[in-house]
Parts: sequence; C-alpha cells; structure tokens
Amino acid sequence: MLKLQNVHTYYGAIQALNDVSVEVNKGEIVTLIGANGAGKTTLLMTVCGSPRARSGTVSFEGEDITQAQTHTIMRRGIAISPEGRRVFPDLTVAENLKMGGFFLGSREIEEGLAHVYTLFPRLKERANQRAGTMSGGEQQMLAIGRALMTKPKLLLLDEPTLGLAPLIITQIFDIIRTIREQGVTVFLVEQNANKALQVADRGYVLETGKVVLADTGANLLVNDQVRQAYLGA
Amino acid sequence: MSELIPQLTQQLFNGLSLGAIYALIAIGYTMVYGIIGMINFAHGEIYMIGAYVGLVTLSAIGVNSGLPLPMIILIMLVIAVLVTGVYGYAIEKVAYAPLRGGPRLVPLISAIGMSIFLQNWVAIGQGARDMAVPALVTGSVQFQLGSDFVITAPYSRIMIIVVTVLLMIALTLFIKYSRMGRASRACSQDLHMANLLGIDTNRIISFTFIIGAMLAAVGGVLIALAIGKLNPFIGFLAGIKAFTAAVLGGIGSIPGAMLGGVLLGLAETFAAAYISSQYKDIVAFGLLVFILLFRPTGLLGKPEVEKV
Amino acid sequence: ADTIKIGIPQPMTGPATQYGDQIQAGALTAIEAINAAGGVKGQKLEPLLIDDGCEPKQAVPAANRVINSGAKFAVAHACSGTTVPAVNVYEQEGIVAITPGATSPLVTDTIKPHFFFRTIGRDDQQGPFAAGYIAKELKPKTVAILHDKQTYGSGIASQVRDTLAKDKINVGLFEGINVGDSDYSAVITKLKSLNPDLIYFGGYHAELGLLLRQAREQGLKTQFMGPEGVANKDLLAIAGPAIEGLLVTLPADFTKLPGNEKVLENFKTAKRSPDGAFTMPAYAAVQILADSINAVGADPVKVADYMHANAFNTAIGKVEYDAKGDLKKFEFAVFKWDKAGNMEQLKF
Amino acid sequence: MGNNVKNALIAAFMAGVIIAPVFGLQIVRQGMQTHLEPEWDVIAAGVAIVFVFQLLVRPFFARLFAKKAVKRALPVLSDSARRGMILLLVAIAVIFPFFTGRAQVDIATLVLIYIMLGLGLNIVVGFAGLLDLGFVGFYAVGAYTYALLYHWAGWGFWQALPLAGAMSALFGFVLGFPVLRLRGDYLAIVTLGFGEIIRLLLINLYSFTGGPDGISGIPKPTVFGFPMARRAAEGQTTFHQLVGWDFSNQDIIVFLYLMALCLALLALFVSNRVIRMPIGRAWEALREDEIACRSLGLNPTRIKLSAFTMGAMFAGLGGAFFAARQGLVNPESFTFMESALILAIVVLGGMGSQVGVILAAIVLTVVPEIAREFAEYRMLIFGLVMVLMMMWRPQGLLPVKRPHVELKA
Amino acid sequence: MSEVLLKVSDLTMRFGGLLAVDQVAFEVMRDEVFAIIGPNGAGKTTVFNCVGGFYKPSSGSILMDGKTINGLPSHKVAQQGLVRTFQNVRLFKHLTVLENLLVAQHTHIQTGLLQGLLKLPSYRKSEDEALQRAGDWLDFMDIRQYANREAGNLAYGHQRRLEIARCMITKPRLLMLDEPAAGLNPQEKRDLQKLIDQLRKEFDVAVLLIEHDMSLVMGVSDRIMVMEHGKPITTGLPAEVRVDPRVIKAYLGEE
Ligand SMILES: Nc1ncnc2c1ncn2[C@@H]1O[C@H](COP(=O)(O)OP(=O)(O)OP(=O)(O)O)[C@@H](O)[C@H]1O
Ligand SMILES: Nc1ncnc2c1ncn2[C@@H]1O[C@H](COP(=O)(O)OP(=O)(O)OP(=O)(O)O)[C@@H](O)[C@H]1O
Ligand SMILES: CC(C)C[C@H](N)C(=O)O
Ligand SMILES: [Mg+2]
Ligand SMILES: [Mg+2]
Repeated sequence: MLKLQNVHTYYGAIQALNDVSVEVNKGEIVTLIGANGAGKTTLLMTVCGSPRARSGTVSFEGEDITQAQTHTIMRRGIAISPEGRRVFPDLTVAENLKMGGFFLGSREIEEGLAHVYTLFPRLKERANQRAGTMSGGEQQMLAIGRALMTKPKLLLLDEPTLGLAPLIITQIFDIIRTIREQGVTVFLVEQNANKALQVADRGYVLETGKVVLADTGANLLVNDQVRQAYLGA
Repeated sequence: MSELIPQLTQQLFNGLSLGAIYALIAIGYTMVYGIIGMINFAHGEIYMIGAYVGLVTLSAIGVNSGLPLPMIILIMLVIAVLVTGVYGYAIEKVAYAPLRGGPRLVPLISAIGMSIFLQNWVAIGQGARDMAVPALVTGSVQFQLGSDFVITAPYSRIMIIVVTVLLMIALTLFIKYSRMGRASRACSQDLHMANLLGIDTNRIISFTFIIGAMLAAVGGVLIALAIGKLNPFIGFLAGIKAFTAAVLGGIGSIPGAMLGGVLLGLAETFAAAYISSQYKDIVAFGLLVFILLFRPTGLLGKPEVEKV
Repeated sequence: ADTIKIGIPQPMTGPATQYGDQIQAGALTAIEAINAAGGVKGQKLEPLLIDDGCEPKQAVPAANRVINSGAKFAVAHACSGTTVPAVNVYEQEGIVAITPGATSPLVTDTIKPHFFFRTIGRDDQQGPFAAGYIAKELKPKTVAILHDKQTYGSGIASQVRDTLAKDKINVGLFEGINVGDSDYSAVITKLKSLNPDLIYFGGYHAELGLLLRQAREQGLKTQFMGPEGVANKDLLAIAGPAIEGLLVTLPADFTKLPGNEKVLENFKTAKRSPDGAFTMPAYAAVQILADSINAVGADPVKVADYMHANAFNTAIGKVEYDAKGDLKKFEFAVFKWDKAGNMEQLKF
Repeated sequence: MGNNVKNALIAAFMAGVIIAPVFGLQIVRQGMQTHLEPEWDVIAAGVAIVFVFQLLVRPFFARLFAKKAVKRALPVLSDSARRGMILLLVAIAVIFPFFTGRAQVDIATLVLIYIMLGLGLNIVVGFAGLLDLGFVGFYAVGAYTYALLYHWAGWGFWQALPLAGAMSALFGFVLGFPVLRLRGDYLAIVTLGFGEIIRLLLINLYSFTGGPDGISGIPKPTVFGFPMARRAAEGQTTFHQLVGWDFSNQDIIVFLYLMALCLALLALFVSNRVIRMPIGRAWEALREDEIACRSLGLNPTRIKLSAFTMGAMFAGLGGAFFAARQGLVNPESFTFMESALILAIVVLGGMGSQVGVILAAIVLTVVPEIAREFAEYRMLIFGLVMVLMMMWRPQGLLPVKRPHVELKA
Repeated sequence: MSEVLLKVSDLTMRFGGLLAVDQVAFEVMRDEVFAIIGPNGAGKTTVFNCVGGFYKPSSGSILMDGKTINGLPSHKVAQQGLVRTFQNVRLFKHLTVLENLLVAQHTHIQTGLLQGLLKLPSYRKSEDEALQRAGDWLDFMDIRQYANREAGNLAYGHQRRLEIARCMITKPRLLMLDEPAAGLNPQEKRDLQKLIDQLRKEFDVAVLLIEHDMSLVMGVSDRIMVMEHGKPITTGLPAEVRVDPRVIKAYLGEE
C-alpha cells in the first residue's frame, strides 16, 4: 500500500534519511523504532511530502506521490497524528475534530464525532474548551481523535502515547488494534518499543537515518540488539 | 444650554459614521491578519484603489445616465469589488506568497514596499492630485430635538453605517460557522498542520486576501461617495487608522474591528468637538495605549494565555 | 557659450501640483521668450525642473539638487512649508532664489536672507488686508477661524485673528485641523452650534473643499473666506456647488495690468494659460533674474546686490526690494466665487 | 504546455483588470464633471507583456533558478570575514569624501545617519525581538532636544549632544515601562502610537516647538569651538579664518560627514560589544522564549527596557546630529514612513546583522536618490525595490553567524 | 532533613466553571523527591503553574521556607530558588548550549554596562567564572561535546538534560520537573533516574516531579501524591501508592 524506495531526505544541508526503503501493506500495523534523532519523524513526514524526498520514490496505492503536494497526498486517505500534537490552540475541541473531517459530509462528521467521543469521553466533556488550554495528555487524545475523524486508509501515528497516563496508553494500543480490524492500515512510531512491537505485525529499526533491521514484531521483540538498545533489557 | 443634547446627538452620529468608515476598512485588515498573522500595510491602498475604480466606473456610466441611483451604486460596487479582488489576489501571489515561512518581519516590509508602490502606481496612472467625486447620494435625514439645532444625518453616511454593520454580521457568521471560516482560522494557527489535513492552504490564503480586498473596495466606493475627494495617498492614513482600530478591538476579531473602529471614531469626534481638532489624534492614540495597558490583547481579542 | 541654469524646484506631485504647474507655466514662458530674443548676454537660460512635492521633508533635498546641478539661480518653491527650510540652503550656498508663491513672513523673517527674494506679497499684508475687508465690509459679530496647522495656513490664520482682535471683532474659535483627514463633521457641528457670521480658513484648497462640502451637507450656511492658497479649479471640483459665495484674497489680476500685452502674447505663442495667481509672479521672477544678469553678469553675489539696489519693470508691475528680499509694495484683492465656478473681483 | 498557455491567459487577463482602471481609463475632469479617456493601447500592451512573460520568460527563469537554488545556500558571513569587512568599509568610508563631489558626500552623510538609526533599531528589533514601529519618535526627541536647547538656551551642538542621547533614552525608558509587557503586534501598534503622539505634540505645542514650522537656523557643530560658516556671529572667529583657508562649503560637508562617521562607528562599536555581553545574551534569550526566561528568574520588563532605552539613545544621538546638519527641524521629518524605512533597513540587513544594516542603509538611501532621475517614478521604483529585495533576500542582505562565546575543549 | 521546604495548602485554581485544582495541599521536605501523578487532566501541571507563579491561584497559600510566594510574578518566584522544566522542552533553541547556561546565570552576574563595553578586568573575571560554571555543568551532564551547538539541534534526550542543567545552574533549592521522561527511550529514562538521584545528593536540592512513567516515579520518589479531577486522592510512599486500589482504578490500570 505504502512504499518508500531508496529515499533520501534532507533539511537544508542536513541529511535526515539515508537510502531508506520501507513497505507497509494493506491492513498491517507497522512500527518504526529508533533512538532520538534517528529520523523516525522525518520518515513519516516524508510520506506526507513535507519535507519532500530529495531522491528515491514514495508511492501510495501504486501511485507515485514523491513530488505531490502535501494536501493532495493527505486527501488520498492518509491521516497523521503528528509529533508535538499540533492541535489548533484557539479552536475548540469540537472544531479541531471537525477540521479533521474537513472533506466529509455533515452526516459523516456527526458519526465521526460520536465515534471519537466514545473513544475519549474526556473530549466530549470538553467539546467547547479551547484546545490550547487542554492538558498535555488531553491534547494528545485530541490529536489522535482528529486523525481518526477522516476515516483514513492509512493512519500515521508519531509517538501517540507521549504524555499519556498508563491507563490511557493501554487504551490507545487497544484502539490501534480495533481500527486495524476495521481495515485501517497503521504506521506507528513509538519510543515505547515494547508495547509497539507487541501490537505490530512488522517493525523497522532506524538508526541515524538508515534502516538497520526489519522483521516481524515478534522477532524484533526477542532480538538481542533491539532488546539492548530499545527495550532497556 | 438646551442645545447640548442635540449637539451631542449630532456628534454621536458624526462619531458613529466616522467609526463605521474605520471599521469597514479595519474588518478587512483584521481578517487578513487573523489568517496569516501578517500586518498587510497595503490594505489601505486597496481601499484607495477601490475608490478609484468606483470613480472610473461612475465616470464611465456618467452622472446623468438616467439609471436609477441604487443601480449606479450597485454597479460601482460590483466592478470595484471585482477589480480589487484581482488586485488582492495578485498582490498576495507576487509580494507575499514567496515570503511565506521566512522571518516574520519580511512580509511586513514587503507590504510597506507594496504600499508605496501602489500609491505611486495610481499617482502615475491617474495623476497625483485630488480627484473630486460627484455628490451622488445627496440629502439627509433631519430632525430637531427640542431646540432649534437641526440634527442632520446625510444618507451617504447612513449608508456606510448600515453596510458596515451588515458586512460585519455576515462575516462574523461566516468565519465562525462556515467550513471555510473554520479552515481559515485553523490556517492562522498552524498552516502546516492544516496542510497535513489535506487543506490547500494557498487557496485559503488567496481567498482571504480576495475577501479582504473586496471589503476594502466596498469601503472605498462608499466613502468616496460620502466624502467626495480622492487622491492616491488617502489609503495610507486610512490604513493606519483602520489598523489602529483593528488592534484596539483585538487583532483577528471581526466584531472587535467594528468596536475598535467605532470607538476610535467616537474618540476622535468627541475630542475634536470638546477639546480641539488639534488634539483629536493624540486622544485617539492615547486611548489606544490606555486600553491596551488594561487589555493587552485588545477589547475583544482572546487573552493570550499561553499554557505552559 | 554655456547656458545659465535656473532651477525650478516646485511641486510636481501631490496636492499642490496645481500651483507648481502655474509657476512652471510662468517661468518657462518667460525663459522661452527671453531665449527667443537671444538670451541673456548671449547665453541661453536653461530651466531645471525639480519636484519638491510641497512637502517640507523634500525641501532641503530639492534645494540641494538645484545646487548640485550647478544652477546659481532659482525660481523656488511655491509653498511656504518648503521654502522656509530651503531658504537656509540657498543663503548658505549663495544661490539667488526668488519665490513667486510662498507668502509666509517666516520665509524672510527668521534668517533675514541676502540671497532670497519674492515676487509675491507677505501674509502680514494679505492677512490684515483680508481682516480689514472683513471688518469694514462684512462687519460680523463672531468669526470662526480654522487652519491646517502648516506654516502657511496657520501663519495667515493667526494674522487674520490678530488683526480682527485689534478691530474688536470676536473670534469665537481658532482651531487647527488635520491635512489629509477626510471627515471634518465634528468641527462642523461645533461651528454649527457656535453659529458664527464668517468662517475664515487658512490653508490650501483640498481641506477647504471638504469643509465647504461637508458644511453644506450638515446645513451650515455660513459665509466662508480664505487666502490665495485655496483658490483654484481643484477647489471647485471638490466643493462642487458648495463653492458659491466663497470669498478669497488673491494677488490682483495681473493679466489686466496695462503694459502686459507683450507678456500675454508670449503666453499665447507658448500655448500656456496666463491664468492662476502665481503664473505672472513666476514670469516676473525670471524677468528680474534676467535683467540683473544682463546688468552685472552671472555672478550670484553681484546679482543679489544688484537686486537689492534697483527697481524692475515686470509682469507684476514695478518691483523694488527691501533688505531681506521682500517686495516694498504688493497688492491683494478680494474675489467672490459664483455657483458656476467663476471669480469676480470685489471693489474694496 | 497547454496548461502553461491557460495560466498565461489567466495572468494576462488579470493584468488587464489591474491596468485598465489605473492606466487604461484616464479620469479627465471638466469643471465639476468627470469623464473617461480610454487608452486601449496601454491596456493591450500591458496584457501582451504579461502574457509573454508568463508564457516564456518565467518558465525559463524558473528552470534557471530551480537548478541553482538547491545548491547555493545563503553565504553566511563568518566572524573573521565580518571583522575584515567592517575594517574595509571603515577604511573606504574615511577616505571616501576626499575623492568625490559634494553631492555624493551629502548622500553619504545621510547614509551614515541611517546606519546609526538602523543600528539603534537593530538592538530593539534584531537583538531583542521587539517590533518597534515608532522608533522615529526617539529620533525626533533627540533632534528637538538640540533644537530647543539651542533655541531657548543657546546651547551648542557639543553641549547638547549627550543630553539629546540621554533625553531620548529617558523617553524610551518612560514610554517603554508600561507597554513592554505587550506582545508582538500589540507592542508594534502602541509604539507606532507613541511615535505619532510625539510628532503630533511637536506640531501642536506651537509656542514651544514652533509647531509645523519647527525650529530653524540651528548652528552646525563647531570645530573645537570655531564655527564653520561663511559669516561668524559677532566676536567669533570662523574655522576657515582660523586656519586661513578660503571659505568653501565643501569643507563643511566633509566635516559633517566625518562627524557622522564617528557617531556611526560609536554605534557600531557599542552594539557590537553589547551583544556579546550578558545583557545581549539576555535579549536574545528573551526573544526566543519569554516564559523560559521568567522561569530562570530573568525579569523580562527590565531586560526589554534596557534594549528599548539603548536603541532610543542612538536614535537621540542621530536626531541631534540630523538637526545640526539640516539646520532645521520640523515634525514632517518624523513621520511613520521614516520609522518604516529604518525598520526596512534592519530587516533587509538581516535581522541582528550589523554589516547587513550598513549595506541596507546604503541601498535604501542611495536607491531613492538615484531614482530621482526618474522623476515621478522615484517612489514607485523605491517601493518595488523594497518588495524585490525581500523576495531576493528574505534572510537579509548579509546574514551573519550569531557571534557567540565558545567553550574551549 | 525533615524540614519543610515548600508548603502548599488549600490550593484551588478555577478556569471558568472548571475546577482544575481543588483544595490541594502537600509539603515538600528539604532533599526530598516528591512526585505528583494522576490521570491526564488531573491538574498536575496546573499545580506547577500556580507554584511557579505562572498562574495566579484562585485561592490557597504557597509558602517557600516559611515565606509566602503566591502572587509573585514567575521571575520573582524563580529568584526564590524554585525553578522548573516544562512539559514541552523550552530551550533557547537558537542559542548554543553554552549560551543557554550563561543566560541562566544572568541573575548572578553583576557587571555594569561600562565595564562590559570597555572589557574591564572585573568584567572579564565574572565572564570567566560564568563560563567555568557552565563548563562544570556540561561535564556533569555529560554533554560537553555539544557545548557550541545550537540547542535546538540536540537530540531530544540531550535537550532534556540541558534543560535540567539550565535549571541547576541557577542554584535552586527546589527543582520542579514536568514529565522529564516523556519522549525518552528506556535507556535514557534510566540515565535520568540516576541523574535525579545524584542531583539531590550532591546539590542539596529538593525535587518536585510530575511523571507518567511508573518505573521512574517508583524508583526515584520518596513520596508520591496522586491526583484525580483536581483533588489529591492519596499521598504516600511508592510502595503504598502502587497497590492502592483507588490509584489502580483511576490511573494505573490492571497490569
Ligand atoms: N526542521 C529541521 N531542520 C533541521 N534538522 C532537523 C529538522 N527536523 C529534524 N532535524 C534533524 O533530523 C534528524 C532526524 O530527526 P527526526 O525528528 O526525524 O528524529 P526522530 O527519530 O523523530 O527523533 P525523536 O525520537 O526525538 O522524535 C535529527 O538529527 C534532527 O536534528
Ligand atoms: N488555561 C486553562 N483554561 C481552561 N482550562 C484549563 C487551562 N489550563 C488547564 N485547564 C484544564 O485543567 C485541567 C488540568 O490541566 P493540567 O494541565 O493541570 O493537567 P495535567 O494533570 O498536567 O495533565 P497531563 O498529564 O495530561 O499533562 C485540564 O482538564 C485542562 O483542560
Ligand atoms: C502656492 C501657494 C498656494 C503657496 C502659499 N502662498 C504658501 O505660502 O504656502
Ligand atoms: Mg520524532
Ligand atoms: Mg501536564
């Protein structure tokens, strides 16, 4: 479904991705782990076309989207819960969610809202609070909720559990499993490698912009190298 | 002093109509600001161009064409709005869009440059001296309040007040409740994120500029009709005043721009009436400073609580 | 032989362009006529047109440009606001300059120049003259005076005020308004309640035009009066029919001056209009420069001395200078506008 | 290609709409009426030019730039290059007046005044990140301080200069105190308001400031007490008499130029030092993150105030010099446009870059002078240059690497 | 040891109709690591903001060393020796790492403008000392090799360390850390835990900690307060809190 081939991405002169090839198949949960600054976020953002890959190709559902504009890429059915949450601080919670479903009809928006509200009751309670004043964790829920609004084919999650309470973290991974069952493909970046690998079908390990390991989630969980570097064993 | 009340009423009307003028321009200002967080110093010039286009249209029609008056005004407005819409679009594309994402002050300087450019563009095209606009809308509502002081409310001024209020309401509703309005607010807060939601942010920005320019044009035409004098440099002062009004009301807030404009108009009028014309601008700016000291984000601006 | 350069720094942009045009018309016509007749001492006069925009800010740069272009003579600045700063430059540099427009006393009073002259009267002649007319002919009980807070406008307004005060006429209001504002309704309402018998405005036409228009709109029918700076076609355009009855003081109509037939002829050949208050004074300025150079050569120091010492016959009549370059005699007259925009000289 | 044609057509159509009401349809007045004189050829020409440009020229340039832009990152001046550059500029500046005409020296003096103002504002906007749109107010205070001291008390330039600086600094301090807690654009408008209030007061306090006429006849600086003038006042010896030269205006011009150079160098030195000092670091930190600063115990108001005051002081010094050079001050010289121009210098220079400010001051002063040749197109060109400069160099003419202390290994 | 350093009583913070913090009271002892945990939106960060002077509490009192500090602006609070880190790292991104540490010493450096302009010896001496201290902290945090880099370019974990160093260099008595482990990988979390221990021991500083990572909280804290809906539900030793059914239900979930 999503395919990156020999992608190189730069920020100005700084190279952040070096010859990365990654594949995500339909209906899979794929996770990406790696140390701080390895380029995980960059990889997700390259899929979205910002920054664009300087060389190599990114294709989605068989079509080359390497040079496409960000908004056209996203309208193909990709949604992202980005690093740093990036909720619209002065819009209310409800408005933020509606922004997520910008291109949907009003019926679908209502359904989407209802769905997100059942996942995160706190958001319903605070539907009219300005997003910027929500607590860190609440904003994280909002960012995930907003991404779910579009009913994406491919969901990109960049550290979705950052700043969440343990109880909610468990819940988030449950959600990831459920939506996969509903047919959504998930591409997940996590520091919490342990849990991420448990839900993931497959995983990639990124080190300073390069893919150094690729295997099934279960295999990576028991891989010595991974255990040492990322699982804290 | 039985004349005091009617006088006050007259001044109140004067203040309101002046305020409405400021507000009409300020709304456009605040809208553009609200979306891309940029002080568009060339906005006043768009207003000026709108006025010129109105005059050109009027001259083309001819004052004695036999068309009914509302029809003439409508044609003037429509053409002015269309032309300035194009101006707004082109200016944004040429002078601002290439600078997006750079340092914040760069577009500000570009806007100042654009403002100088446009003033002289018109000065060269249509001449730098004053143009007179024929008094099209004449007559006034007159009434007396007890004494023999006649309170006069010219139709041309009433028209401005009415149009401003209507536009403000329409625009507030639009921004607040429409999909497009919500999208433009989102763009103002995080352009990149809006982009990541599949929204063509360039379109939204162009759109905002076009709307802003159109509003300015409406202001230009109506004010030209009411005042009767134009020159290529009227936009600058009007722009500064409107900017002040927008800030006073809280940048980004449309009712705020209206409120700020009216307040500024009233302050100037009453200062001129009861202190001295000489000091009216000092009073106006003084008021601005004073209010901002107590409401650092303007009257209706959202308080800038930053969650830490 | 070389040419003799004459700088003509005048408003070519901005609201005072009208006046710049008049002065250019006068000066260029004179220069062309003189050149056609063989020039001055065999040398041709060469005009250098420079824009000062009637903005005080541009005055010094414009004057510097006169100097930097090598001119030693100038028909300088219409507006008092630009002339006052520029005089310093001409004086410092020893350039002989004549203004056909600037009427403010400050032009010559502050530094008592040796190199600077006028071919127009001073506001302390015009102001008292206007005030005299008001006191003797109009006999108002209360007068309101507005001005534009600029050198010229506020200057002449205070001249009128002071003279009226001497004549024991009540000045009920004396107030400055902003140039460039478009809405004066607050002041007008104030005037409406004061209800004076006459409103005098010191300033230029653009502001007066709006004042007239907005006053009539608010139903204020009081008689207005102004100085020569308001009287031109643009005023008519802005004020429209509201102009009817406006009184202005102007230099006398020099086109009617006997002996000017030749001058009018020259205007006709040049296809320029001799109308406008400053056209003939500008013509005269060039005449005076040419005569002096003819007499003593193109050395500005000598020319200045010569001008102080001699009398000239010009398009504005006989001209003589006092020690600081003011005319010993200059006449103003009162004119009244009718609805169609024509002016008629009143007897006084 | 088809798409290209379509775009070009649209652009050409828009050009028509833009040109028509301004150039194509001239309003002509006849008495109280107006009518139109269409100039179809102008419209047609405009439309044609835009069409061709969009269709052929632009794609060509786009291709050209696309190739280059990627490779060529902005050259950033290193520390030593910066020092060399400044030395070179100073050297040129010192010998410059002796090899050119007076017109050039005159403009150069103006440039130096703007350099000084630019460096002053650079402290406020570039270093401390406070958008000040009323900088010209402090310039006015400085100019009027000297003018008024001369007018009312007969002070000379050298006596008044320090006081002018101090007075502006005081104004900066007093005005800054209440408003510096405002953020971003709110601060901008309030400073704009202050600038305007100062100017309006100068106009309206007629009996004290001379109102719109201002104050004229302000003496030029003396050379060790000897005035440089054609004629000296009673009992004074002029400088040219003292040294036995013939009087020449060129000498005054050069002298003024050299003085302006000294003042500009002073401004350069101070702003260069101060940014390396604790207070300079605090400005930058505050610009980055006010909340973090507060959490570390830094008092934002105090720090902002110091920048504001110091910037104002330079404006004041510049103002006093301006008054002396012009021989006259009036409120007209201190309009908002002037603030905008100084701000443009700072931004075009590359915020926080001193060499950039110098270059930008040169560009933005010389361009309008050159453009005088084009008469009424002068300001049109100036505006256009401002826009184009911003597009060409959004990071500023000469962005420099921030000077920073390094920890030796 | 068991002297009270910070005493918060009856602290209440209301946002419109929302009681974000409701009658919270706790004490932090000298040298203690005191943690606040609780579900998202429980009001933990708000407590920090009130203590640090970023919000003005609706009611309640805050005493530092017996002196009341509520109502003081945040920079004054910081000058009392209470400094904090932020839930989202707030470094001076475009300053170098070293400069971040120099700025933090601003309140301790006392040199006049003139001394600085002329580089008088007294100025040089104080600058050298400031550099020295900054160097020491870089060594301590083990990030000396990044000293001359822009802070914003550091890896996240290093940014966290730098932020803590920046606090420590102001010589605080109470260090407040808001989710310092967020975004760190398990290895880095363990380093952080060591660091907190070490700080407390070597620098005589008390720590007030908000954190969702239980292994860190349990490992490093002396006492823990658990909040829910703005109210404290319990305060106690880690071992007690971990097994408290209310805490498990509201926050931890079944493992
Ligand atoms: N906007 C930017 N400009 C310059 N360099 C950047 C930018 N964003 C990221 N980088 C650099 O690119 C590299 C990869 O960063 P990236 O954010 O993708 O890492 P990451 O794996 O997501 O790390 P983390 O776990 O901290 O989120 C890092 O070295 C970082 O410094
Ligand atoms: N300025 C504000 N205006 C309105 N509500 C606010 C404001 N600040 C915080 N809140 C609300 O107060 C509650 C407490 O927020 P706080 O940030 O203290 O939570 P927290 O305990 O730190 O949560 P997290 O663990 O998610 O960071 C939240 O529900 C939040 O939405
Ligand atoms: C050209 C004139 C209107 C000038 C006017 N007399 C003045 O002194 O400013
Ligand atoms: Mg990341
Ligand atoms: Mg929190």
